[in-house]
Parts: sequence; C-alpha cells; structure tokens
Amino acid sequence: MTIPIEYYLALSAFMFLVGVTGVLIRRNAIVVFMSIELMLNSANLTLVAFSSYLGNSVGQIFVFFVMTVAAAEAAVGLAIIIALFRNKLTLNIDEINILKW
Amino acid sequence: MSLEILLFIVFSLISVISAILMITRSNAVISALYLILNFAGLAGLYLLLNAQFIAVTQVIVYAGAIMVLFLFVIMLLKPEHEKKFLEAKPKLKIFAVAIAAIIFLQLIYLLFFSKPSESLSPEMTKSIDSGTIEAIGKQLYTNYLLPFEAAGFLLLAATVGALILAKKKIE
Amino acid sequence: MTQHIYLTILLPLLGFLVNGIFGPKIKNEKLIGIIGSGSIGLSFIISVISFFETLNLPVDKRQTIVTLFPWINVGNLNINFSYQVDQLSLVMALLVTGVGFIIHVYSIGYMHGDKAFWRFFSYLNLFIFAMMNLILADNFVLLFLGWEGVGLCSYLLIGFWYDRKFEKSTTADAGKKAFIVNRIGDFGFLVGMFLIFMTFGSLNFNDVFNRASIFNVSEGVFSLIAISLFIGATGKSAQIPLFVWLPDAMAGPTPVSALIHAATMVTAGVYMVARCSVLFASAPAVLIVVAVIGILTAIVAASIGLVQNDIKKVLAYSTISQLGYMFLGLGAGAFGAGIFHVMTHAFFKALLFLGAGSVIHAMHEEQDIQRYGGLKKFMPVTSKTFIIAALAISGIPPLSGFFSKDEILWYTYANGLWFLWVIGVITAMLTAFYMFRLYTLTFEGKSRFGSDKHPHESPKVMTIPLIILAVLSVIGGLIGIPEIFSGEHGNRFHNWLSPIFKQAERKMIIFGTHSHFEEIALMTISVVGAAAAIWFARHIYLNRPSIAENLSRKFRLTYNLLLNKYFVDEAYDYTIVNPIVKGSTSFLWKIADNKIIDGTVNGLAKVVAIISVYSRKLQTGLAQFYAIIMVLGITLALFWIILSR
Amino acid sequence: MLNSLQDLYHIIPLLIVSGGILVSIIVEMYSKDSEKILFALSILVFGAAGLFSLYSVNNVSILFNGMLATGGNVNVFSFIFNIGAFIVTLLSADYIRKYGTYYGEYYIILQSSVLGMMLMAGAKDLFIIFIGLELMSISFYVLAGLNRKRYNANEASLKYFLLGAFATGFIVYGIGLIYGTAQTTSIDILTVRFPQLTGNLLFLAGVLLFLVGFTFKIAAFPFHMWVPDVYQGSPTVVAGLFSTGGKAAAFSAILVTLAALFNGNVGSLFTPYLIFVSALSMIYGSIVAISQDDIKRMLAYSSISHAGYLAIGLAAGNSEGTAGIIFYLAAYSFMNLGAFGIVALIEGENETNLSIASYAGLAKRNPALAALLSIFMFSLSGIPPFAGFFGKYYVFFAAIKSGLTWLALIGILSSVISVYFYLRIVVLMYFKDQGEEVIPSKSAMGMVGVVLSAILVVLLGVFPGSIINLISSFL
Repeated sequence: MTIPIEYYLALSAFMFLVGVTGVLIRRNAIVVFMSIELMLNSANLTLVAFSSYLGNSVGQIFVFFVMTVAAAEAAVGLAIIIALFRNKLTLNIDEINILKW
Repeated sequence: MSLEILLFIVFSLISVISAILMITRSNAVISALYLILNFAGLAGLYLLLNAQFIAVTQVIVYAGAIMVLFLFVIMLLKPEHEKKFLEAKPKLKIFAVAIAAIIFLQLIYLLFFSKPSESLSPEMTKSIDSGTIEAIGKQLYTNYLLPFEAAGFLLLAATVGALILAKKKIE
Repeated sequence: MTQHIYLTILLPLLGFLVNGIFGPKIKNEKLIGIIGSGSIGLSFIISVISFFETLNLPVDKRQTIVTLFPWINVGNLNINFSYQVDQLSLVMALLVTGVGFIIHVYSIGYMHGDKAFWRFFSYLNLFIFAMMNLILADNFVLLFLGWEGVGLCSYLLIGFWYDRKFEKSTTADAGKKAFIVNRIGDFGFLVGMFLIFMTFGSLNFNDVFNRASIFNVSEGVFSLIAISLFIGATGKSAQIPLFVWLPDAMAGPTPVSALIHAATMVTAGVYMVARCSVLFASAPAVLIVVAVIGILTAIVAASIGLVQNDIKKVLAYSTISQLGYMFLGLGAGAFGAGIFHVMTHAFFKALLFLGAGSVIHAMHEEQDIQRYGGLKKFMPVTSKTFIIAALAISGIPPLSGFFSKDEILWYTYANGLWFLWVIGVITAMLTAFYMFRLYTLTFEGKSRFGSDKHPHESPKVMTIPLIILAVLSVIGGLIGIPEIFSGEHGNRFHNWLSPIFKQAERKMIIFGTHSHFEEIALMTISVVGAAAAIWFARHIYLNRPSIAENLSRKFRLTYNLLLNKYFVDEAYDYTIVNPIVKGSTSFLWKIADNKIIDGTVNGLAKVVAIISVYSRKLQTGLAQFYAIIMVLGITLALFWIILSR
Repeated sequence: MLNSLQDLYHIIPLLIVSGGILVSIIVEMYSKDSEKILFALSILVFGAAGLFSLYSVNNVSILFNGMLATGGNVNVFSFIFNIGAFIVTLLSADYIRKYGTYYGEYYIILQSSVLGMMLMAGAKDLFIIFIGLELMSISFYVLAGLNRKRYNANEASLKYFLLGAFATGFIVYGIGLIYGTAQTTSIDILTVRFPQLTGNLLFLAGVLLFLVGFTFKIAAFPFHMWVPDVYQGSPTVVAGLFSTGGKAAAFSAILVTLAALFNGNVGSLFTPYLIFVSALSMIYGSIVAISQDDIKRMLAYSSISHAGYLAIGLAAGNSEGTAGIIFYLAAYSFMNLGAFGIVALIEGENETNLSIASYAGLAKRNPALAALLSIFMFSLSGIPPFAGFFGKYYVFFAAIKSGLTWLALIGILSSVISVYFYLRIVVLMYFKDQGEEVIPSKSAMGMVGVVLSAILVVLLGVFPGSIINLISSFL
C-alpha cells in the first residue's frame, strides 16, 4: 500500500461528480438512474479505501449494505420506470412535467 | 514503479474513462455496458485494497445481477436515442457541468487540505485480513445483526413493491 | 364563588358546544336562545357574587389567583392555566357578562327567524368565552389566547351573513379585512410578549409587573415593549392607523356590532394597556404617543361621523372616536379614568346600537337616515332610550358619559397636555352634534320613507334590554363622581381600582396641583360646548327644513326675517360646516381612509401575492432542474464549510 | 446482541411491526379477502405498537451492541409514527378503493415504511439510520406510484425516486467521509470524538453532506423542490404519511446524529446552515402557498414552511429546541394527517375535487367536516389553543433562549403570512356558496381517523405541559 489514500479518495470524488453530472444532464430516466448507481459506487470506493487503510472492516460491511440498498432501489426504480413507460411511452424526463407550479 | 501503482493506474483509468463514456453515450445500452466496465474496474481497485469479499460481490451482484436487470429493462422498453449534448437546453447543461466541476474542486481542496493519510496509523498487516469473507461474515452475524435483519426487510419490501408496481392486475 | 370564577368561562363554552353541536337538531328557537343567554346570565350572577365577595375583603387582599392546571413548562418558562380575579378584571367581567347577557336576550328577538339562529348564538357564546379568557387571564399567553379568540369570533360574526352584499363587496370580504388588519396588531403584540419574556424572564402578570418596578431596565427597552404592545392595542381597538376595519365590521348583525364592536372586544386594547400600566408608565415617551394617537383618532373619527348617512356607520365612527378618548385617558396617565369610560361607553354605546338595531328591524333593513324621520311616534321606547344614550355620549350631566369623559379631559389638562384638552373639547362638541343630527333625522321631523314601510315598536324581548341599558346609562356614572362633588368619600370607582395602578402611579410624575375652580370651569366649558352643539344640530336638522318649506309660502314678511337667520345658517354652513363636511368627505374619509390606509394594507398583501405568483414558477416540474437546485445548495454549503475554517 | 428476555421486552414495538409484515405477507398469499384482513391486522399492529411504545416509555436501554436505543424519546417517536400510521390506515380503508389501489400489499408496504421510521428513531449507529431511511424511502417510492394506471402517480413516484436516490448518493458519500475521518460509525463514539474532529474539514464536509441528504428528506429549502409535485401526484392519504411520518422520521434521525454533537461547546458549528435552511423554508413555503389552487399542493408548501419552523429548533441547538421539535412533530403529524384525511374524503373518483374552490360552501353541506377542517387549519396556522400554536411557541422560545431572536421573528412573520392561505379555506367553507356540487364520500373509518386526529390536536393544545415534561425528562 504505497499509494496515498488521497489518490483513491480523489478518484472516488471524480467519479462521484461524473455521476452527479450524468444525473443533471441526461434525459433518459434509465441513464439518470444508472448515473445514480455510479454515484453510489464511487461512495463505496471511498468507504472501502478508508476501511482498508484504517484496518477495520466496518466500511466494507457498510458497502455490503449499500449494495443491498442499490439492489432494492434498482428493483423498485425499474418497476416505476416500466410503469411510467406503459402510460406515457417515453423515458425522457423532460417530458415528464405535468405536475408543476 | 511497483506493480501496485501500475495496477492502480490501469484500474483507475478504466473506471474513469468508462464512467465518462457512460454519461456521454446517447445509446442507453452502450451506457449500461460502460457502467459494467466501470464496475469491473472498481472491483479491481477493491482487490488492490484487500477487499476481496466486496470485490467478488461487486462483480457477481452489481455487474452480474443488477446491471443485467438494467439491460433487460432497456431492451424491453427500447428508448429512443438521446439528442446530442448541446442540442436541448445547452445553457442549463453547461451550468450543471460547471457546478459539478466546482463541487469536485471543493472536494479536492478539502481532501488535500485535511490530509486524511496523516492521521492514519500504519497498521497494514491487520488490513489484509479485514476484507476476507470470514472477517466480514463474523462481523455481519454478530455486531451487525440488526442492520442485517433490517436489510432483509428492506429487500422484502422492495420485492413486494416491485411486484405490485409492475405485475399486479389493475382494473 | 371567587374560587370558582372559571365557571364564568366554562358556562359560555358549554353554551357554545351545546348550541354548536346540537343546534341544527334543536329546531326550537326559544330553547337555543335560553341556552345561549342563560349560560351568560349564570356567568353574570357568578361574577356579581365574586364581586361582592371581593368587596368584603381588605384592600390588599383583593387579588385572587385561581389555578386550574399547569399549562406550559419549558425551561424557565412556567405558565399555568390560571385566572386572576382582581378589581380590574372584575369590572371587566361584570361588564362583559352583564352587557353580554342583555345583548343575548335582545338577539333572541332580533335574530328571530334567521336560518342560522343556532350558529349565531353559538358564535356569541364562543365570543364571551374568549373574552372572559382575555380579561381573567393571569398571564400574557392566556390573554393572547383570548385575544386571538375574540378576533376569530369577530371575524366569523362580521361575515355571518356572508351571502349578503355589503357596500361594494361582500360581508365576507369585510370579515377578511378585519382579520388581516388585526393580524398586523397581533404581530406587534407577539413581539411585545417576546420582549417582555426576554427582559423579565416571565410572562406572568404579577411577576412581570413586580419585576418591572424593581429591575433596572433602561427606558429604551420599556419604550420598545410599550410601543409593541400599543401596536397590538391599536389593531384590536381600532386606532389610527389600524381603525379601517371597524366601520366595515358593521356588516355583521347589529347585536354583534353592539356587543363586540362597541361594548367589549374593541375595548380589549384599552384593558390590555391598563393592565400593563406599569410598563407604559415606565415609558413616558410612549404614553405621549398613546395620548396623541388617541386624541387624533377621536377627532378624525368624530369629523367623519358628521357626514355619514348609514345609521350604523355613524355609530361605528363614534365608537372609534370614543375609543380614542379612552386612549387619551390612558396616555394622560389616568388609567382608572380610561377604564371608567370603557364602562360607561359600554352602556350607552350598546344602547345606541341596540336602538339602531330596533330601528333597522322596524324599517326592514333600511339603514339610511335620510330615509327615516318621524319615527318617534311609532317607536316611543326606542326613541326615548335613544335620546338618553345620545345625551349620555354628548356628556350632559348627570348622565354617565359626562363623568367619565370629563375625568379624562380633566386629567389631560391637569397633566399639562392642555392642547390635547382643547381638541378633546372640540371633539366632544362634534360628538354632540352628530349624535343629535342622527337622533333628529331618525326620530323627529317628517317621515321620509315610502308607504311600503310600516314601522312599529319592537317586541318586549328587545325593548326591555333597551330600558335596562338606558337606566344604566343614566346612573352608571354615579359610582365615579369626582372628588369635588362627592366630598370625603372621593371617587369610589377610582378608589376601587387604585391598587391596580399603584405601581404605575409611583413611576409617573405627580400631577401638578390645580384648584377646584379650574376643574369646575373646564367642566362648564365642555358642557356648554356640548349643549350648544346639540342645540345647533337640532336647529339645522329640525327647524330649517320646515322654515324653508312651510313658512316661506305662508308668511312672506316673516320669511324675510327668517331668511336673515337663514343667512346666519348659510354663513355657518360656508364657514364652518361646509369646510368640515367637505374636508371630511373628500379627504378624511375618501382619501385617508380608503386610499392611504386601505391601500397600504391591500398593497402589502398584493406585493406578497405577486412574489408568490412569480416564485411558484421556480417549480418547473423538471426533475433535473430540481436536482440542479439541490446541487447548487450543496456547493454553497461546501463553500461555507471551506470559508468558515 | 440480545442477551436476555428483558432485552426482547424492550424491542416489542419493533417486533410487533416486523411480525406484522411477515404475517401480512402470508395472509396476502393465501387469502382471497386479504384487503379486509390486512386492514384489521394493520390497525391492530399500529395500535398495539403505538400504545405499547407509550406504555414502555421508561424502558431505556441500548441493545444490539450499541446499535439501537429503546425507551425515552425513541418511544415517543415510535408512538408518533405508529399512531400516525394508525390514522393513515383508518383513512385508507375506503380511500384506496376509490383511488383504485385496493390491494392487501398496500398495507404491507405501509408497515414496512413504519418499521423503517422506527429504526431511524432508535438508531445509535449510522448503519441503522441508513437502512431505516432506505426501508422507509423505498416503501414511500412504491406507495407514491401504487396505482400505475394513473399518470400523476407515475410521475410523482418517478420524481420522488430519482431525487430521493440522488440524495441517498450524497448521504452515502457523507457517511463515507464521516467514517473515514472519525474511524467509526457509532453515534456515541462519534460524540466522544467530536471535539477533536471539529478541526477536520473533511469530517465537517461529511457531516454536511449527510445533513443535506436529510434536509432533502425533511423537505426544507433548497432541497424541497420534489415536495409539491410528489404530494400532488401521490394518493392523498399517502401524501399525508409522507408529510408527517416521513418528516418526523427524518427529524428523529437528525436529532439522533446531531443532538449529541450539539450539546457540546461546539454546538454552534452547523447553526448558520440550519438558520439559512430554516429561514428560507419558512418564508418560501408560506409565500408560494398563497398562490396555489390545488389543496394538496398548498399543503405541500405548508409542509415546507413547517419544516422551516421545525428547523428553528435544530438551529437553537438546546434541549428546549429538541423538546420543542418532538412536540411540534407530534402536533404537526396529527393536524396535517387530519387535513389530508379530509382532503381524501372530499376527493372524488379520478382525483377530482382537489382544487381549493371545491371547498366553497362546505359548511352548509357538511358542517361536521367543515368544523373539523377549520380546527386543523387553525392549528396549522398556529392559532391557540390548538396544538400547532404550542409547537411553534416551544421552538420560538428555544430560539430566543439561544439568542436567535430574529429567527423567531422571521418565524412569527411567516406564520402571519401563512394565516392567509390557511384561513382562505375556512373563508371558502363558511362564507361562500358552492360552485359545483361536491359530495364528500361516505367513509365511517375515514371519519373516525379524522375525529381521532382532531381529538389529539385539541388534547395536545390543552395539555401540552405534561407531554413536554415527559419529553424533556429524557433529554
């Protein structure tokens, strides 16, 4: 472990912000959702890096739970997207704006 | 240059490039494939960090199961390709990218200002064991029993929810 | 009974609940009326018994605190649900339940046949409940509860006939106006409460007032507290600049105008200032403000009253003007005199409104005094009681209004505010003038209404309350006969109340000494002024039309003679009456009332509404836009973290 | 770990609810008439768990190796969640049939969300907070979009889901930073180490991101944008649950994590952030609510401004503030549920009659409903003697005590503004004649739920002292 932890953290921060950018600029609801998955994974990298450098496994256990949550979110989120698609025949979230003001 | 540094560079390049490609491809299927690649790169980084269990789960659960679900849904719905980056609402998009860049710079500043590596004690020997299935399993079924049980309920609720949202007959 | 004073509060609540819940089911008006007024009547009896019990106690033991249960306990803030029975709250309780009872009985007749008879009585009972909370509270929070409660009832009752048109808008709009204006006042009151809690660490009356006389607090803080509380009082008691809601409040049924918008609720501000007399006495600058606002309100409202043709509007402006007198008294440091005027005013103003109600009732909802006239022969009781009330409000001795008004004027003069005294006397003359203009146009002269109207005297259930109030208006002032007439007993009303204001008076500069001669001289001036105004009013509105019409045709010689007199009238008209009338209609009423003040209130509301319309557009409905706002927030927060270290 | 029967006794409320979920699934699998059975079961579960929480409020203990706290204010929160869900269940009985989601699964998801809330309130570790939060949120996403035939529900659930998951990303990242710098996820250890960590910018950034995530969940400015859309699109009773249970649970988690940190000498660390959030939420919510025509949207903006009032208590950062928040949450939950309950009763088939104009002349047609709605509106606008008034008073006093008088003044100003839109409803009901015929649906259970809320609102308003004393005794 000759690599300073800052490198891992910076890498994680970068990918996190790539994920954020994806959420902000993509129009396809599924891709937006995938960008959120990318954010979660980057956060996982932070947790694993800390866990490993601190020498305790708490961070990795937390990652385990984040994965569980991600799986659950994926199931529910994709179900919601499918339900919406059946009604509106679009995944473009710019067109999903009946509720406003 | 040690092997560790080389592998770090390789895996982080894979992750970063695939992440950027993922958010810039207009075809959702290709995006999903790049995301899988990104997860693979992350799994490599986890291995470098001695987190074997997480690395394996990453590949099996994340890249294997969750992303397949994504691909499945994408192919099922066949969404149209998105417009090019600057074709719709360019100002808002540029603004969004700029904000994301600012937050990145802020986080980098915070990182290198507070230098977390200085506060770490060099207990590297311990860390090799901390990522094994044995170590994690032991913790999970003793200290972290309650979150584990709660996660069970979480998955249960998600299953019921997904079923009711996608399958239930509605008059 | 003093220990069970809470019954006077519970009974009206009970009446409200019974009538409110079962009212629609009870089809019998009589039963609803008996429940409604009976609960108030019982409260009145309990108040009377408590009064005599307290009267028998030695002077320094006349304060009783009745604690029901602990209410709010946070940190060092301890507030109990407890009521304070003392000289001041007893006076107010007797007034509210007594006058309230009379008006409840009157309403049985007045509201007869209304489709929401039960709702009316339940609201009235709710009002008495809230008002009793206000005056019996032993702390600011409980007082505020009553304060909001009476506002709410007033709001509900103004809009009671919400389907009727009122001037250009609906009665519901009038109710809303009252509420919005009152909220501005409430804001001031709340701020005052917070300042009190911060300064004295308590909201209990006894604690706050004791600490106010002991603690070393700068005058600035006292001024801030007093001015905030006074803003609250101006809202509730319709003083400049928040008086605009009261004339509109006349959209409600007439008994409501009598009870809430004349006799009781609007005097809540006066009561509150009197209760907090220590705080006000510690801020002499604010006292001057109170006096000036009071007298300005008095004269502005009185001059507006000169030209109104709606019988209830005349009375409404008259109420505002009389409230101004009360604040003048408070501002002059004569807290007892202010409360005394609250009492006498309640008698004669309630009587005036009920009399007006009787007339309106008889004239099938006609309210324009130009279409009345000669009602004396149709409505003997109403007209006789009305003239008593008019004499009382004009300050003709020995009716009640004379004593209270003169006491206020005397203290104003004695306290060195002679200029305000002059305005006060002018106002008194204006008051006498418009009251008798009203009386003459309504009850005397020829009938000016169509043949489709058949005025008749109101039923007994309405006239008996009038008679009782008339008796009270006559004798009500006798308990406060000034020292110079009553000899060694002194002013009984004053002696009764003086322990309440002892702390305040200790803080104020002692009045300058003045001779009895001065007092009698001033009294004579104001009485003569009022009498002249009465004669003048009757002369113009009674004699002039008949002279002009009849005599001009029959006796040409006499006509010329009278014509000269008529020139005098004309001269008066051009020099005095017209400018005042014109000024009052064109500026005071139209511009000051409608444009400036209404405009400000409505304008503020409009600005908020416009901001609202624009800021709702921020909600674009686009999820990503929401995400961008979130991220923007995060960036700002991170900048804050980075820069704060 | 659980070591004795005594420990088991302490987690009975949790066991009741989680047992309820499992039994419900089995019932749903094998019963044809599962909707009715599950309704009764939910009533039983929530009632029992809520009442038992209150009964065992003194069983203070820490279980599962310092993961979970029971007793004290945890149980007070548990009471709020369960009784809130109890009322929601009553309101749902006939509503979900009208709305078209008459499934047994509805109740399973409802119970899951309550389990998540209870975990959040009892959490002593970031793990539990996270899992509890996600259990609640995922259940909420499902509840929002339960009827997939309705486009509004689709849109609401998608927006809620995407933005909620986005916020979750920040929470996870924040937890990562907290864990890395403090080397623990246990709240108690965090509290001990907090004084040394205040100089660590990365730690502060972690706490901040965590806080941002929860600011999203409590629906405070500037993370409030999802609220109006989601409330409007979701089933009305479910929106009621979002605005009460969801908000209360998020506040319980913030209190759990931050209250410990606040009580030290570094308590004022996050005060500027909280002041900012609180002041803007109050003003923004009250002002924008004025121009709303849809009653659910209006209640959503009102919910934003209430989040602001509650955040005053956080900014005050003293024990009075904490007690005030808990009391306020109880008061707010019941009055808002009552209001949403009446909206659900008035609502017609196919989400009609949701505009404010539908309330015109309600007092004539249905005096009971109008009177009840007036009570809730008065309470929401903070008019004494209802519960809402005291909630505001406690937090305002807490703010004054810690020197934030001007924030309390903004609060008063905002409540003065808010009176306008709450009383607009009352004015419409009492002083206007109806435009179109609007007949409230007949629902005995719904009425029971609304009346129960009204009773609780009045009780909390008349006897706030005993409850606030109970809460304060655990601080």
